[in-house]
Amino acid sequence: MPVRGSRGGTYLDQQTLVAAGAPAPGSFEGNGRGSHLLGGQRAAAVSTVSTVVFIGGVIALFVFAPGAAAVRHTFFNPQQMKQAFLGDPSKGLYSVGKGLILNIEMFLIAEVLILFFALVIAVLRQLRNPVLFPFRMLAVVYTDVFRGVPLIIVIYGIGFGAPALYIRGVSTQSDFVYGIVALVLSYSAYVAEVYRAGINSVHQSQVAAARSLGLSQWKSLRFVVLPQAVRTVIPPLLNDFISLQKDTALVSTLGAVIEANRAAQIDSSTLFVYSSYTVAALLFLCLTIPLARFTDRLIARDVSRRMAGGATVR
Amino acid sequence: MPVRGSRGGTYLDQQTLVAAGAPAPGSFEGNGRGSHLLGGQRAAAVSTVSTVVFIGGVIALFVFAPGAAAVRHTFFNPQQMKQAFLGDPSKGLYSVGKGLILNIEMFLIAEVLILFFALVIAVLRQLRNPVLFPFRMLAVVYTDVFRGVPLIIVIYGIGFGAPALYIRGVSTQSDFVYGIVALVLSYSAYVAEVYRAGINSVHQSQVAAARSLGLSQWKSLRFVVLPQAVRTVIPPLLNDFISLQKDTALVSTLGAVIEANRAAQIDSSTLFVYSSYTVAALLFLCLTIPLARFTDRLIARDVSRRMAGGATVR
Amino acid sequence: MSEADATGGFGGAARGDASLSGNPALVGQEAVRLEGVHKSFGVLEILRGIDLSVAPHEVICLIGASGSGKSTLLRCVNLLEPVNRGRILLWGQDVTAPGVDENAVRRHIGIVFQSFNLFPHMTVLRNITLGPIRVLGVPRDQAEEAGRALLVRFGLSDKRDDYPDRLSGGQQQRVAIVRALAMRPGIMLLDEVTSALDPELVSEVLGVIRELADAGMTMLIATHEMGFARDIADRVCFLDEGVILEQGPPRQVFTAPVNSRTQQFLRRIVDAGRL
Amino acid sequence: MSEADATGGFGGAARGDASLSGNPALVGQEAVRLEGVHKSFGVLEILRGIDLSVAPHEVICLIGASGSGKSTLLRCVNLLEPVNRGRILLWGQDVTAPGVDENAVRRHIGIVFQSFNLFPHMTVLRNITLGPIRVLGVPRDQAEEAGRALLVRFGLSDKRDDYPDRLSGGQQQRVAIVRALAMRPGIMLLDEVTSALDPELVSEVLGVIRELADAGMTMLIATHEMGFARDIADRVCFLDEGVILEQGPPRQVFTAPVNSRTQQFLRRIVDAGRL
Amino acid sequence: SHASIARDVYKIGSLTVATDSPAYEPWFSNNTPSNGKGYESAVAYAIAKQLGFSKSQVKWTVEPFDASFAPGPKKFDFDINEISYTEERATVVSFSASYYDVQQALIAMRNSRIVKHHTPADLRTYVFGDQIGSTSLAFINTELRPTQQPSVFNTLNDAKSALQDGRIQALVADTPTAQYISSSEIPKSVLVGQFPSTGEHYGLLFAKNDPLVACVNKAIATLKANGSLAKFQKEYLGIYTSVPTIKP
Ligand SMILES: Nc1ncnc2c1ncn2[C@@H]1O[C@H](COP(=O)(O)OP(=O)(O)OP(=O)(O)O)[C@@H](O)[C@H]1O
Ligand SMILES: Nc1ncnc2c1ncn2[C@@H]1O[C@H](COP(=O)(O)OP(=O)(O)OP(=O)(O)O)[C@@H](O)[C@H]1O
Ligand SMILES: [Mg+2]
Ligand SMILES: [Mg+2]
Repeated sequence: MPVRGSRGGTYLDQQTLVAAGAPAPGSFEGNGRGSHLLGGQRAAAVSTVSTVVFIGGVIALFVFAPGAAAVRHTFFNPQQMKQAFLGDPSKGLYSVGKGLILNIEMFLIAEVLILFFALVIAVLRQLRNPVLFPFRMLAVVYTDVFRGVPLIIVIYGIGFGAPALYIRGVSTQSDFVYGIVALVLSYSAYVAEVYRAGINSVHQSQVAAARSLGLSQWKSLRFVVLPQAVRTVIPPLLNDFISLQKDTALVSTLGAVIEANRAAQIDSSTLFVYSSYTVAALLFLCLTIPLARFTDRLIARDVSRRMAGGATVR
Repeated sequence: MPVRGSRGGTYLDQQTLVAAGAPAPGSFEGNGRGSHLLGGQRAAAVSTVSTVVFIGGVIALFVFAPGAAAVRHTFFNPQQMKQAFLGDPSKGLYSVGKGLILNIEMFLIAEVLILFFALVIAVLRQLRNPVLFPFRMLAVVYTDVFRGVPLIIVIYGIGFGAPALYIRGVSTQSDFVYGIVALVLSYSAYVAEVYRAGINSVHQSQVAAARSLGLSQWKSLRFVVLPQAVRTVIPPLLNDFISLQKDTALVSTLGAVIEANRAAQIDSSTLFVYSSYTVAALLFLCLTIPLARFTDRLIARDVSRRMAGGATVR
Repeated sequence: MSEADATGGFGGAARGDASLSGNPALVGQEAVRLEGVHKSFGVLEILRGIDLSVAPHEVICLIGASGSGKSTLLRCVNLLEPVNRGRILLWGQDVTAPGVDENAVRRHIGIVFQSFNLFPHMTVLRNITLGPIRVLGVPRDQAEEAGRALLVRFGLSDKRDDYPDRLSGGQQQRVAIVRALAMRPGIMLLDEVTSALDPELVSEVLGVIRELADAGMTMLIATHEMGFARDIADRVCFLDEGVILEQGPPRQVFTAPVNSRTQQFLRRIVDAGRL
Repeated sequence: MSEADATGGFGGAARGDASLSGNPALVGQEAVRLEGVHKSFGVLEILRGIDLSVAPHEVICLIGASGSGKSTLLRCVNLLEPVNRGRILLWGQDVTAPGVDENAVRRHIGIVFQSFNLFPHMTVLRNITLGPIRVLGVPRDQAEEAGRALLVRFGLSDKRDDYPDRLSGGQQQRVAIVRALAMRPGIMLLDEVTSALDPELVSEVLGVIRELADAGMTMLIATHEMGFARDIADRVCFLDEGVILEQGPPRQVFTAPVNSRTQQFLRRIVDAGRL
Repeated sequence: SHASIARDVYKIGSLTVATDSPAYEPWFSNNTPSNGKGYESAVAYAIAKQLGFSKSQVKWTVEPFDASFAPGPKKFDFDINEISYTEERATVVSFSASYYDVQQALIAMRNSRIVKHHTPADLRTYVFGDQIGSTSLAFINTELRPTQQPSVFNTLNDAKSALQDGRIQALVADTPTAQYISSSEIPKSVLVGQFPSTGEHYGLLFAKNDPLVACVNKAIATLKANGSLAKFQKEYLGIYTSVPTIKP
C-alpha cells in the first residue's frame, strides 16, 4: 500500500531505509506553514494592528456604547474615586487606601505561615515510609478538606466558631487573628499541592544523585529537589499569592476588619456608585502587577543562566 | 586547618584523594538520624497514636467545649440540614441540593472554555518570534489584569456593566451567561500561568529532539511538550478546578442564579442557623474529594509506568 | 542479535533510488556544504570558520578533543543552533537563508543526540513512530510495523512497550538511533552514537552504517572511538579550537598527519595504546 | 591538559593511610562482598545471584552486553536499588541488614552515573562542593579550594561557574567524576566513565584511576571499552543474563576464556577488530 | 436597675449598639448611625436615654447581618438593623418588643406594566428581586409566589441597580424603605402600593436570654406610650396614609 507523499518508494518497504535522496530544488522554501509564515515587516504590522484594534475596540465599547456614559459615571467617577480612596468620616465614607494597609498586613503574615506550613504538608505527602502512613493520610485528608471547603466557610467556622466555644485563649482572639488562621488553613492546602507538583517534576535521577553523595532524605529535598521544584512552580505559586491577597478581603465578613474592599462596598452603597470598587481594584492591581513582573524577570534570569547561551530551539 | 570528622587527614591535603579506608566496625549502624529513626512496629504505633490523638482532639473540641452545644445546634442541626438540602417553598426556604446542579453546570461549561482559552494565552506568552511581540504583550497584560482584579469585580463588571451598556446581543444575556463569561475571563489568566509553569518544566532538549524530527513548533508543543507539561501541573490544575467549582457561587451576586451557596445563605438568614452552609460545604466536598482521589491515582499510575519498576530512592 | 537476520539487510533496493537520481541537476552536487560557519555562545566563540563539503554517500567522522565543538557543529547543520556567520547548504540550497522552512529541512536530516533526548512520556514504539506519523503522515499501522521491524533489527523487540526511563544506557542509545532512522532521512548526524554500546553492538551499528552509506545516505559522525572512525569513515576531520585543522582519508590522517596539533593528538592516543 | 601538572599526582600520601591500617581487624578483609544478590524489576529478573568479592585496592571491570545488568549491579552496591535476595557486605559489614544507616554507607562510596545526573540548578563548582560541605561538614572555602584544584586536574577550570546544561558531553562526564572524587570515598563505582571522553582524556582518566588504586581505593568499573578494561583492571568480570559467567585477570579472560558464551562475546569483538 | 444594666452590658460604662454597614436611609442618615438621625438611630438613642446612658456613652459597631445571629458571645448589647421577628429566629436569639410594625411595599419603574396590573394573578408573572436575608424576599416567595424565581442580591443596592437596568421588574421592601427608594434613589421609579400587614414587626436583636431584654422592652413601652416612636416615624419615615394598598 503506497503512502502518498513527496518520497519515492512505499514507507513499508523494509529494504529502503534511505528513501530520501536530494529533495527537489526549492523544497526548503517556506511553504506558508512554517514559523516564517509571517515574514518580517508585514507580519509585525499585522500583529501590531490587530492588537491595537482589539484594545481599541474594548475601550470604544466603554466610550461609544449607548449606555456608556452611565457606566462611566458609575464605575469611573474621578471625584468619587478620590473620595473613596481618602475616605470622609463626615459622610460615613471609609478610606479604601487605609483599608488596603490591613489587606497587606494580613497578606504578609499569612503568606509566611502558608509557605512554611504548606511545605510541611507537601513533604508529609511525599513520605513513602510505611510506618509514617498515618501522617501521610493526615496530609491527604487535610488538603482534601481544606481545598474542598470554601474559604468563606472556613472564615465563618473559625471566626464565629472559635468564640462560641468559650475556651480561654482560643475564644478571645481578634477577628484579625481568626481571619489569618482561616487563610492559612485554607491556602496551605492549595500551596501544598503546588509544591507537590514541583517536587514531582524533579526527575528521580536527581534524588539518586543526591542520596548517592550521602545526603539524607531531608537534605536531598532541601538542596537538590526543592530548589528545582520551586523554580518550576513559581507561576502557580504567584497565582496563589495573588488570590490570597484578594481573599484577605473575605476576612471583613467577620465584621471588625474593614479592609479595602469592605470600605469600597460601604462607600459604594453610600454613594450609590461603584467607583469605590474601581479604586479598590486598581489598588490591588498596583500590588499584583509589579509582583508578576518581578517573578517573570526571576524566571527569565534563571532560564537564561542555566540554559544554553542560545537556548534557541523554539 | 584540620577538619574535624571521622576521616583521617585534613580535607585540604590535595595529595590525599582517598582519605577513607575501611570505616570502623559498626559505623554503618543507624545512628538515630537516618531514615530508620523510627524502626518498625514502635514507629508505626507512634505515628498512629499521634494521628488519632490529633483528630480526636479536634473532635473533642466540638463535643466538650463549654459552648459546644450551641455550636452544634447552629452548624450541625440534622433537622435543618435536611430542610436546607430539600428546600421548603412554604417557608421561603430554597433547596441547596437543587442549587448544586447549577454550580455543576456552570463549572463544566466554564472549565472546558478555560482549559482551551488558557492554553491559547500560555502559548502566546511563549512566543519568542519578535514579529508576534504584540500578541505576547497582550497575553501578559491579560494575565496581569485578570489575575489582579478580584473575580467578584469581574462578575459585577460583566453582569451589571454589560446590561447597562444597552448593546443588542451583549446586554440581553442571562446572568448565567454573564457569570460564565466572567469566570472564564478570570480563571483563564490563572490556568494560563499553570500551563506556563508546566511548559517551562520541560527541558529544552525535548524541544530540540521534537523539532529535529521535523515537527513544527505547534506540533512539538502538542505532542511532546504539553503532554509532559500537563502531567507535571496536574495538582495545581486541580487546585484551580476546585477553586472554580467553589467560585461558581459568586455568580449568585448577579441575582438570578440561585446556586447552592446562595440557597444556603437564604436559608440560614431565614432560620438564623448555619446548618445550611454545612450542607453546602459537605456537598462540595462530595464533588471535590473524588476528583482529588482520581487525579492522585492518575499521577501515581503515570509515575509508576514511566519510572523505574522500583523507583526506589527516597 | 540473531533476530536481525530475519529482516534482511538495509541497503539493496535503495541503491540507485529514483529520488536520488531522479534529479539530474543535483547529481554530483555536495549533500552538505559549510562555508565559513561561525558560532558563538555569548562571548565564547565555539566555531571559528568551518568549511566543509560532503558528497552524497560520504561518511565523515569528526574527531577532536572534548569541548572542541563537534556536537555544536552537528546541531548547526540541522538548524537547531542558528549560526552567527557563514552559510550552510544542503544539496545546493542555502538553508541558513531567511524564508527557509526549517521543518522541511529537518525532515530530511536525522540526528542522534549525544544525550539521546528520548521522549519520557512515550513508549519506545511511540517514540520512534511519532515522526513518521505526525511529520510524514504515514498511517499508524504502517509506521508501527516499520518501527517494530527496526526494533527487531537493533535487538530491542522486547522493550517496545517500555518507557525510556526503564531502559539501560545502551538500549536508550539504540532507540535514539532507530528514532532517527525511522524518518528515513537523506542525511544522518550521529553524535557519539556508540558510546553506550557494547563491542558486539558497536560492530553491528558499524554494519548498519555501511549499509546506509551504500544505500545513498550521507553521514556526519562525531566520535571519540578512533577505531570506529578508522573503520567507517570515508574522510576524517580533526576539529580543534573551532576550526578543521586537518582532514583526509582515515589512513592518511591516522598514520601520516601533517598538522603538528594533529600529530600531538594522535601520538598521545597511540602512546596510550588507544589506536 | 598542562594545568594538571601543577597540582601534582593523586596517590602518594594516602598509601598506608592511618584510617585504613588503623583498623587491624579489617586488614586483609574484602572491601566489597556480594553474596547471592538477586534483583528484579517487576517480573523481569535482572540479577540472578551475583557472588563477587573485591579486595581493598582492587580494580574490577564489569563487562557484558548492553542490558546485562552492569548499571543495576553498581546501583545495588550503594543501596540505590534494594536487592530482592542476597547480602552486600562492605568491609565485612552487612549493609543490606535492617537498621543500617544508608547515608553513612553512601558517604564512603562514590558513584559516577552513566547519565551523569548533574544538578542543573547549580554551577559546576557548587555541584562538586555540595557533598563535602553538606555531608562531610567541610567549611565552604576549603571545599571550594579543593574543588577548584580537582577541576584544574581535569581541565575544567574555565567551566567552574557554568551550569551543567552549557557543558559538552565530555565536560559533564568529567564533572560527574570530580563530584564523586570530591567526597574522597573508599570505594568508587564508575559506570561507563569514559564514554564521552576523547582518547587523550581517557588515558588521563586511566592515569587517575591507577593513582587512586595505588592510594588504596577500591573500584568497580562498568565499561564497554575492552582496551580500557585490559589496561586498568586487576580482574575482569563477564556479566551475562544476570550472573557472572567468568572472571579473572584481563589477560586470562581476554586471551583464554573458558566459558563458551565468553568466547563467543570476545570472538565477535576480535573479529570486529575491537580488541 | 441602672446599676445592674451597667454591669450586664457588653462594655462596662457604655451601651454598644450594632448595625450593618451600609446603614440605609431612612433608617439611618448618611450611613452614619452616630448622628442620631434616621428612625433607628433616633430610637436607639431614645432607648439608651431611658436606660440611663448619655449620648456619648452610646458606642456604634458594625455587625454584618449574617454575623448577628452567630452562636457565641455577642460583640454588642443589641443590634438594630430592620430585623424582623420570627418564631424560628427567636429560638437562636432574643428579640425585643416591636419598635416598628412592618408592611411590605412594591416598587417598580414608572413605565412598567406592573404599575397598572397587579392583581394576585398578575403578580405571579413578574420577575422580582430582593436583598438576601430580607423578610421581603420571604414575603415574595411565600405570599406572592411568582412563577419565575426571584433574583437574590447581596445588597439592596444591587437589587436597585437591577431594577434600574431592567433585569428585574419589581422590588419589595418595607414601606419606609420603598418610599425612600422611589422618591429619592431611583429616578423614574414609583411605589406601586403596600401590602396588608402580616403581623410582621422589627425587633432589636439580643443574645439569647440576655437580661437586658426586659429593661429594653420597658423602655420601648415607655417610648410608645409617650408618643416618641410616633414622633420619630413622622419625622423620619413620613406618613403613608396616601400609599395605596394591594390585596394579595
Ligand atoms: N549552550 C551553550 N552555552 C554556552 N556554552 C556552550 C553551550 N553549548 C556548548 N557550549 C560550550 O561549547 C563548547 C563545545 O561544546 P560541544 O558540545 O560542541 O563539544 P563537543 O566537541 O561535542 O565535546 P564532547 O566531545 O565533550 O561532547 C564547550 O566548551 C561547551 O562548554
Ligand atoms: N527501573 C527499571 N525498570 C524496569 N526495568 C529496568 C529498570 N532499570 C533497568 N531495567 C532493565 O534492566 C536491564 C539491565 O539494565 P542495566 O541498566 O543494568 O544494563 P547495563 O548492563 O548497564 O546496560 P548498558 O550497557 O546498556 O548500560 C535492562 O534490560 C533494562 O531494561
Ligand atoms: Mg559532544
Ligand atoms: Mg548501564
